[in-house]
Amino acid sequence: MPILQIKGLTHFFGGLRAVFDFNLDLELGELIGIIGPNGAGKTTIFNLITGVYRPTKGNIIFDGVNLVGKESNWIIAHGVVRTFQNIRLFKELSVLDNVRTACYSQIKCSVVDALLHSARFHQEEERILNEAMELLSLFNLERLADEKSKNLPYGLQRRLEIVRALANHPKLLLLDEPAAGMNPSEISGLMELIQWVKEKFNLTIILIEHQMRLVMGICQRIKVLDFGETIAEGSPIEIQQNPRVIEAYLGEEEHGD
Amino acid sequence: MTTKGITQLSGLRDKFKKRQWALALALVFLFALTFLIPRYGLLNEYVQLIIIYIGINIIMAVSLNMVNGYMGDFSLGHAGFMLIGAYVSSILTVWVFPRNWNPILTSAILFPIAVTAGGLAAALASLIVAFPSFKTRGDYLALVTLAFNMICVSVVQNIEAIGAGRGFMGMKKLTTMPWVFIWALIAIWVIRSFVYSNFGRGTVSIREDETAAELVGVNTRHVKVLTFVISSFFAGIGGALFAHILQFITPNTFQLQKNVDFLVMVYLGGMGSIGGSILGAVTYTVILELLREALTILGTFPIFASIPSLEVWRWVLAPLLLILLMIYRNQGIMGLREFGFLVPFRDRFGARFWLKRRELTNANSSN
Amino acid sequence: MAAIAATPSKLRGTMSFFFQQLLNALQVGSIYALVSIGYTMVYGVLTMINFAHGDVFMVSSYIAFFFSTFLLKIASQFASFLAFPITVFATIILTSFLAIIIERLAYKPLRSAPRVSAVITALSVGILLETLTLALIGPEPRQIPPLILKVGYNFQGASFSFFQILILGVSFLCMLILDFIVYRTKVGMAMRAISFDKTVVPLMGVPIDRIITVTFALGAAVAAVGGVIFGSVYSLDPYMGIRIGWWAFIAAVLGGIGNIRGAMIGGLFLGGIEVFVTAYAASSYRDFIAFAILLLFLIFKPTGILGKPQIKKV
Amino acid sequence: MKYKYLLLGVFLSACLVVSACAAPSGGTPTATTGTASPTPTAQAGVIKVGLNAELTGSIPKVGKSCKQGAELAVKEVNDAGGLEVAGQKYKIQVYVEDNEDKGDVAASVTQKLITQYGVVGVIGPNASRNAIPASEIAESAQVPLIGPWPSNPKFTIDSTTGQPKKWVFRLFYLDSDQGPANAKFVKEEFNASKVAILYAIDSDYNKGMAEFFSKAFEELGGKVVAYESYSTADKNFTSQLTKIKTANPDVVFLPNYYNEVALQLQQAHQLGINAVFMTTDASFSSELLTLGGKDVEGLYLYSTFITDAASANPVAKKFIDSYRAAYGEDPDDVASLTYDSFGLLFQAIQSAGKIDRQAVRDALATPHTYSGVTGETIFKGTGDPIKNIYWVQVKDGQFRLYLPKNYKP
Repeated sequence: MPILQIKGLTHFFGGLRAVFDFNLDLELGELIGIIGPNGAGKTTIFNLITGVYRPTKGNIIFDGVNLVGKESNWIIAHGVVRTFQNIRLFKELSVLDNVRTACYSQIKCSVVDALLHSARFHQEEERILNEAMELLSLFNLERLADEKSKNLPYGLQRRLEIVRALANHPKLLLLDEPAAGMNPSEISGLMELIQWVKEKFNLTIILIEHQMRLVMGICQRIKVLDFGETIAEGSPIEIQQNPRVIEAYLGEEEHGD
Repeated sequence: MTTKGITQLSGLRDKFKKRQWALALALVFLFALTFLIPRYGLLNEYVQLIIIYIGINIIMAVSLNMVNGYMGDFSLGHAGFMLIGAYVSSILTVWVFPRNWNPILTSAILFPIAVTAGGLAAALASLIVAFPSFKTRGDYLALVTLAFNMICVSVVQNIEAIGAGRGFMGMKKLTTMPWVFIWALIAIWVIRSFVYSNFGRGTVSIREDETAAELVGVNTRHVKVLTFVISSFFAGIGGALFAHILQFITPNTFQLQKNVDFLVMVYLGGMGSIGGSILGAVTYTVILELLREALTILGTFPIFASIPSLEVWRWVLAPLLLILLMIYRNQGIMGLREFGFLVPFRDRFGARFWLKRRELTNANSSN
Repeated sequence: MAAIAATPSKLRGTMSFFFQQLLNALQVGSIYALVSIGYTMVYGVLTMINFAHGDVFMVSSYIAFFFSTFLLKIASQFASFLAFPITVFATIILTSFLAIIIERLAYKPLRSAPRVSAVITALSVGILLETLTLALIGPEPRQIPPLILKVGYNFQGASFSFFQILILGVSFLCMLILDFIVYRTKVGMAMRAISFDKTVVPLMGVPIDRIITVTFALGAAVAAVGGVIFGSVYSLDPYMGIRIGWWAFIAAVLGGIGNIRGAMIGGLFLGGIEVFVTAYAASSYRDFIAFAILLLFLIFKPTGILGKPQIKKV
Repeated sequence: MKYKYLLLGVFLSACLVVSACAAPSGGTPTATTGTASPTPTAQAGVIKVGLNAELTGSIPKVGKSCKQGAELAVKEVNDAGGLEVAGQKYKIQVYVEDNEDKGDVAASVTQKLITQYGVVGVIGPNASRNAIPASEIAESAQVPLIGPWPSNPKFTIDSTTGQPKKWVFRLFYLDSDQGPANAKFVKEEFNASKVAILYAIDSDYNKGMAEFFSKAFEELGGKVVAYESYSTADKNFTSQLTKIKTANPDVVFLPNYYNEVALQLQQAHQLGINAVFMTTDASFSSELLTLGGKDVEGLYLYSTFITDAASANPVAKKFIDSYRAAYGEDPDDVASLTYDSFGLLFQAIQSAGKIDRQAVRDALATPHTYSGVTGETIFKGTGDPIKNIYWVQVKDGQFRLYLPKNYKP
């Protein structure tokens, strides 16, 4: 049984059609890519899955639960996490606090505990601290723990965003153009990183990307969107040969990149 | 290497412990002062009054900072919560509680109850502002809070039973220096504990990027409600203390002007910094009082004596200060920094500590 | 309560009573409308609440006061019927200058700063104007000397003066002119364009700084007209700007902040509330009702009567 | 984390200690004031007196007159070499504080005068809304406070016990006395049967006057046909006045301060209300004439002091002349009442024979009569004196003494 099932997902902004009849069956441990020209509705799909928008029509079944109408934080806490197209770290917070903040749902202690500094509070905080530090050290960020995240170099910020996402013990990871603004060498690094993360935390990943090299390199399956509609689906090779895709997308991509 | 590490580790802890003890002692000493001063009249009553005002202002500024500084919302309704606290507590002490108890019991038992009740009432009222804050942010929320403030004022103005616009009185002078000290301490302690908990981190993440906060699993609604409730609880406390030092309150006392005073304190001290708010409250109150003195002295000189309302120039300062602050240093005195002694050990040295410990364990395993 | 009981309801039911109150409402409402336009325009262009606007209005009233008293001193040199137009004109010019200066000194440095700073600054500028007026001119209430003799008329038991009619005429004329500027001229286009999209329009070669200056100037000018009217019908004091300012602001929000026609409607609407709440209930409920309406609008329809909704971007 | 529990311990112990120290500093403030505040010693032969006036705020003219009256009173004494108490001459030093016409400021300013400067007595505030909170402070600090102008009964009544305050005195008649007198005047002079009242609901004075007047008037068989209210700092009364117009009264009673009364009359005439307009001594101020212009013509009011009546009295004559000389305007009732308040205080100090708050208070509390520029003021042992009242009408831009038909001196 698939971990994520999206049926007939449709969303309108007023009159504008952002996503139309989007379907997806995602098996556990899959890594699938969604590509398509700007404004094709890729990010909108992520926003619909994570509850930022309420879809006009359709269902999103994750682990047997329908996510439609759920609060974003509930969805995140239940294992669907995402990164952002344009980095959205908490700039003024330290690297460590960025991760600890993401542990919000992990901490099992009430306000009263917090205000009275009960034993429970201390043990929870201690736990979260260690967890966060371990996570950071997996990504070699532990020595920067006390740095303000805005002072990190771009590549590390991207990495930190992934760490922050992982803090919620996710099952499904949504990566929104992780390679945006990276140079070729960084991209190859990223490819390895994604693969490694996938294995390490046995994740299922949906990847939105413009960088054909990345998508073709690591995705097992690719869906192509254009004006909110799915125009093609299949393995990287199939996609590369699909005439509609070439005309709708790859054509521009050649001089685009 | 290992031993070195251990000593370093324990050194870190001990240094911190020592600091905390010093702080505790300082507080005890200060507290002793707060009732030696009135007892033996070490300072004249007016100065005592100012000190009490400072204490109340600290409570107000620190609590306002929770919303305006840490959560990054813009509340213009703090005086409204103050009003609620003031009236509720006053009504209790004047009408509900026995008036001819012996003063010791009144001050030790009834007064704290009344003050707490005032705080709770304000906290309850804060929900009116908290729920809209789910949807609206920025300027619009500022307006919601402002409208709330104005409504509080005009509601009181329409309740004949409590003197309407003419004010309410009959409170005994129950606010004493020790009480203000204690309440200020509680306020600082509680707010600090909140800010350095996961809820506090949630609050700050809302300031930094609300959508992102929601999308890394922070229950922003929960956090917002908590922040507003706690913040306005202490605003209510401040109001209650205020009412029982002045022994007379009118709704007009809690108009926008009062909010602006608190805003100056918060932004002067620096947003998102408890230490800053304390600093701001003290500085601002003292400056205004010194100015009062200065102008009275100036007034004695013939040149200035001719000026009709020299006193008024005092009120020119507050807004001017704010404008200059906003233009030249909108971070305030402290910026987002914090006094070390206000930051819990874990949040201050946690990472370093963890690294050291790992170093040690590695070292151990290696030999 | 006594207030309601005292006047027999049958009297308050009569036509003339209602008509008179309507006249009062129009008079107050037009002033609110004139002031609220300033709020709404600035918000439209800068998405900033210019809290100081109410006090700019106050200052304009003082300008009118000093100017008109001066004119009447030298009235012999010219036909006195010119006094009113001249005063209005001069007040408009000077007030616009004031607004521009404020914008340059206090707001412009904060264009890029966080929104909160701008709001606080605006608040402070307002209070600064009040306290300065208080310190320099003093708190005694003043009144603009009658520039036009107040001929009284009587219509169905409702009495009104030529001056009142003039007031209504002038204020509606202002609104029409402004409406024309904003919806028909190049500058107006630019304004609405900016308020529609802050990021693209400047790139399209629209001189944003000049547009902002014009916006402040226009807003102040209209408020100045309100100032003259208010100062000659009622009286001026350093704090008069606060209440008028708030009510005008509520008007702006009701009309959908950023929307000029909305502001006008909102203004008249609030004038109605002020007068009729007092007429059929008690004056002390006025503020409560006004702010309750504001709160409800902010919570349930923050875009106001004529506003348009926006989409949240991630 | 031990320090935390220590802090908590501090709180708990704190609460206990507080209850211990609360008794002196909280329960009965007197103990501390006794010790803390500098008891008024006459060092360097100086007597310190505090003046608490509405220098800024909504009735600045009152504050101005008050200050001028005070200056004059003190100047005269000091020019005469000072006040002679028990055979020794003392210079008078006044500390003027602005209460911004705000109740809470009035209170804290009183506190300041008492404890910062250690004055022997406080004069003012004038408006009841400020005087009442100030009086609470004076009462609990046990310092004599004389209000020149406040007329609200609450001023001299202890709000907690309902008993007369021990340390608070006024130089003015009570609203509760003014009301009936005024109602009687209206009834008999204009044989009015229908009156309309418009008053500021959020000011003790205005509301008190409105209530006392309407009560008295209805007892006299009259009818209150409109009872309208507004809030201080309102400028537009057309809506209320329209209601009054439809009620068509014989007399419109406006128990408000001068700055509002001027506007109310303008707008009333604007609406074509033709009735007798009556106000109180709260508008007895030259500002009323300048602000109101033609519209206040014919307005009736009353006062405890009016120059052309007082001129008969030599003391007042001298005062009026020197006041005119000093400030180039006629003294209004606030000025003259403040002047008398100082006189009253000086007399009390002299009869006390020493600069001591208690003694001065006792001197004030012993039944006596003080005759100053506002005529005779008879104290019956409480803070509320008996005073004479003059009717006044505005005639060609001047306040003129008005003699009622059945006038008996």
